[in-house]
Amino acid sequence: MLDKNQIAQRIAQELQNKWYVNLGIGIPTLVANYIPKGIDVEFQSENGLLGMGPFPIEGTEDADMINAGKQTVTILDGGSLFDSAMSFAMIRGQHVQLTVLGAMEVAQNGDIANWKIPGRMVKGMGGAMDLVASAENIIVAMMHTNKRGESKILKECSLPLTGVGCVKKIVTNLAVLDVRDNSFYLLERAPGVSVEEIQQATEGNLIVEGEIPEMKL
Amino acid sequence: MLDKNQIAQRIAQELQNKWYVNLGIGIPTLVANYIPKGIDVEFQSENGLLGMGPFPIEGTEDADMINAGKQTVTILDGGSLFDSAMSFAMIRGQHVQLTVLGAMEVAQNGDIANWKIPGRMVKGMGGAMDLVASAENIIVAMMHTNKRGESKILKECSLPLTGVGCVKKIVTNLAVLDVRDNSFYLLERAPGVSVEEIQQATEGNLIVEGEIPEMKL
Amino acid sequence: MINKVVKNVEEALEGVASGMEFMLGGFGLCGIPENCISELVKREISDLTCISNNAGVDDFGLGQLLQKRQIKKMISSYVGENDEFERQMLSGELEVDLIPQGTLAERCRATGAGIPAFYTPAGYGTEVAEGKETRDFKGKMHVLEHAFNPEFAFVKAWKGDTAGNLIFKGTARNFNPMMAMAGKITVAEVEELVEVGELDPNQIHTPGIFVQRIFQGKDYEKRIEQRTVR
Amino acid sequence: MINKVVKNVEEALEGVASGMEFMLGGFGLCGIPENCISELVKREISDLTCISNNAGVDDFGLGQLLQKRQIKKMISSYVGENDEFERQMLSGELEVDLIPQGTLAERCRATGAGIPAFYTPAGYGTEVAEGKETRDFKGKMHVLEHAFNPEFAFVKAWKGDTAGNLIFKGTARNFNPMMAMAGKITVAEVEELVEVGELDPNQIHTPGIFVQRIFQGKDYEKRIEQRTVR
Repeated sequence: MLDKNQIAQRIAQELQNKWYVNLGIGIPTLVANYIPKGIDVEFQSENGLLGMGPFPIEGTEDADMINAGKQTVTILDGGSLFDSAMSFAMIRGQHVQLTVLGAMEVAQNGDIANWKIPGRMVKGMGGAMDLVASAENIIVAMMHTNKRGESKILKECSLPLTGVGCVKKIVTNLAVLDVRDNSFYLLERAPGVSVEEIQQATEGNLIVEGEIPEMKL
Repeated sequence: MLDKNQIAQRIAQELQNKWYVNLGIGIPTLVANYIPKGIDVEFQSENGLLGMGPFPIEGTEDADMINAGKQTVTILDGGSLFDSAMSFAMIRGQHVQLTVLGAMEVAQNGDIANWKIPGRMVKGMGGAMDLVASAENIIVAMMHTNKRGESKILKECSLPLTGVGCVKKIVTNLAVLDVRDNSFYLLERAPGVSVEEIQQATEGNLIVEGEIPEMKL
Repeated sequence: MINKVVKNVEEALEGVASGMEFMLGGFGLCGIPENCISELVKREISDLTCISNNAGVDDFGLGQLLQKRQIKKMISSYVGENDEFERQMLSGELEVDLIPQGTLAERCRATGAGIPAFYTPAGYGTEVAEGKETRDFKGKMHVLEHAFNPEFAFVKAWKGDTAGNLIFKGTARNFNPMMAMAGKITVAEVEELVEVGELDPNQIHTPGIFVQRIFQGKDYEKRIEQRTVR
Repeated sequence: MINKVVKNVEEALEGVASGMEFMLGGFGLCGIPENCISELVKREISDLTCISNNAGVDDFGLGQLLQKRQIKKMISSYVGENDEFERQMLSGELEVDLIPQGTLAERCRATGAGIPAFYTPAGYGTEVAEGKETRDFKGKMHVLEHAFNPEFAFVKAWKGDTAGNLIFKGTARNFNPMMAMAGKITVAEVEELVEVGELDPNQIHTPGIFVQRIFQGKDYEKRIEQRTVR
């Protein structure tokens, strides 16, 4: 079973050279810590920053330099700053090759729900709806089940949707899944997790073909 | 009868303080030479320049600093440079208060034709269609009649239109006209030109109310 | 050059009234028009519609207007970080229109650019698209979204000149440039107001044509929401 | 940082082929990608569709491609100043699609920004609107206009860095930034290519994400069409 950092580490293996990447808040943010050697990627923050660097050294933080999670950040040499219309032009125009974000639920048709729970305070979708409607590659970082042990990998989403038919890949604490043909294809197991455990934790249609390898981290 | 410079001079009297103004090629360009005292205006050139100044002093002309007529120009202190999408955002969004442009024909309903003569080489409309479709104030600078003495101030345009129902005011070599209520209202006569001469040179519905004063230049 | 300078925030806000629709720049607490917001809080105006990506925190930014119940409706993409907001929203005192962030940014730009409506894929198939026109372009579904119509836009820049030209700093740019384009009256407060000729015309982010009033702001707090360091 | 540098114009144009749709920056002869155009003239490719505000003059800019009959269709707002253009157009050898300049600029931006279509008032009631959807917004009629789909965009900047960030100079900016956003492959030629870190990130006109290939151009003629002086 993976912890949050390991989920991020596994997702980082999906990064391809020369990709621009938008990382959502939470586990996705951690992906930046595990960029594979030899891979050049640039991180986009949708509030208006390309070439996002690490957090600033204490004492150098600047109120005018934050990321989409409102955290103080730095900008790398070769980065650029722009307004929010330009930022979402990049996203909507598919210039950002990969979006990594969290989810409350994913359905086997690729639907994703991650912004609203009826009856609870709704904070808003921020840029998530633009990101999922636009990105060619969307990887969801999430726990396979909720706190009550119920699957979040579903036949159909029960929560209000963020986007339809858009999720291509999921990395959970238990497995790596491809989402296609109205099914979840099991690609890899987390270390020490059996196919049966994954089947049990998956409500949606799970396809298991041949031997399923363990993830390498 | 006014010459081209006098038409420009008369149009300059229409300038209001704090207006941003786009001047078309030809007579309209001359308007910049007659800005009344105490009136601050800024000229916009639709290729991407605000605060356009006079032509450069010989030897200082810069290939990277031209106006929409492709002439070398200068930029005044407080001016700004921007791309063509931003430039037409200003125009379409009605941030430019006045457009002055030439015309081949104007109709009494405010239609204007100034870009195309069937059977002749068509050079294109450039920014004229955006300008006339957007500006709240459009003043047309033109000769009252063509070289054959035929009126260009018409009941209906015969040439392909540039814009519909948009012209508010016309300054010709003979007269100043308001365009409203499907008519041309005669406001002023050029020095030495009689109402009868103007009536004769106007094919469209010309309304003459009371005494028509001579223009003051 | 056309001079846009007003002497202070009081003069800058002349004409604001109850029931109006405002745009306010900023992302989180970054790049918000602090002086204008403080002055709005002092005015006896209410029933405001505020278009702003976020709603501030309880005691800073738009949160101050919420505390005084001056806002009738918020149009935003994300409104967390604010207990009073939550209370008013759940009790029904406050209307909230949540809009995808990119759609919000593009609608602001469209407002200023004379584009009454455009198609975007964001929100298709979600409740955001309910009641809206949708359409297939090259096999992908899109939603028709419209421009706004705000009476005032309040923006904050780093530097500005007397002709209204603005330069923003870092990620404090965010929504400010598009909102500056969109206001019938756009008020810009700047950290540093300079004479014309001091800013490079090639580096202006917002040309002065979009700004009706500009003033030198003061006492900027520039609060940091999430101070993170290495 | 992702490095976008290619060693010369030959490498920059790898993949161009007959029948493709190109965008080319510039207004008149100002800010045109001189090196790319010269190289296109050398290639044995034809049946090109060229989206460019103007069509150059007889012996410079796109006029050179016209001389060699490489262009099948021009999409422009103004095409005067060019006898060969006129000849080919009147003889029917050349297809010409004339588009209002602001609509052309906005369609380029829309292409890059993932906006498949938008409404503009420009051209309503004229032959430009024939066959297009029209619609009333607040009592004013508008025309629905669509994005393009160019394979390559060729742009010219003043300075650029190895990450593809671009800064334009003066009115040579014009259509270049929107076209840079719009190309499936965007090729940028620059007067001065610098290392990352040398350009102020706050002053970038075109962020590097839009540029796939960048190279140091050479032998810029920068011809002036109308030399006017005081």
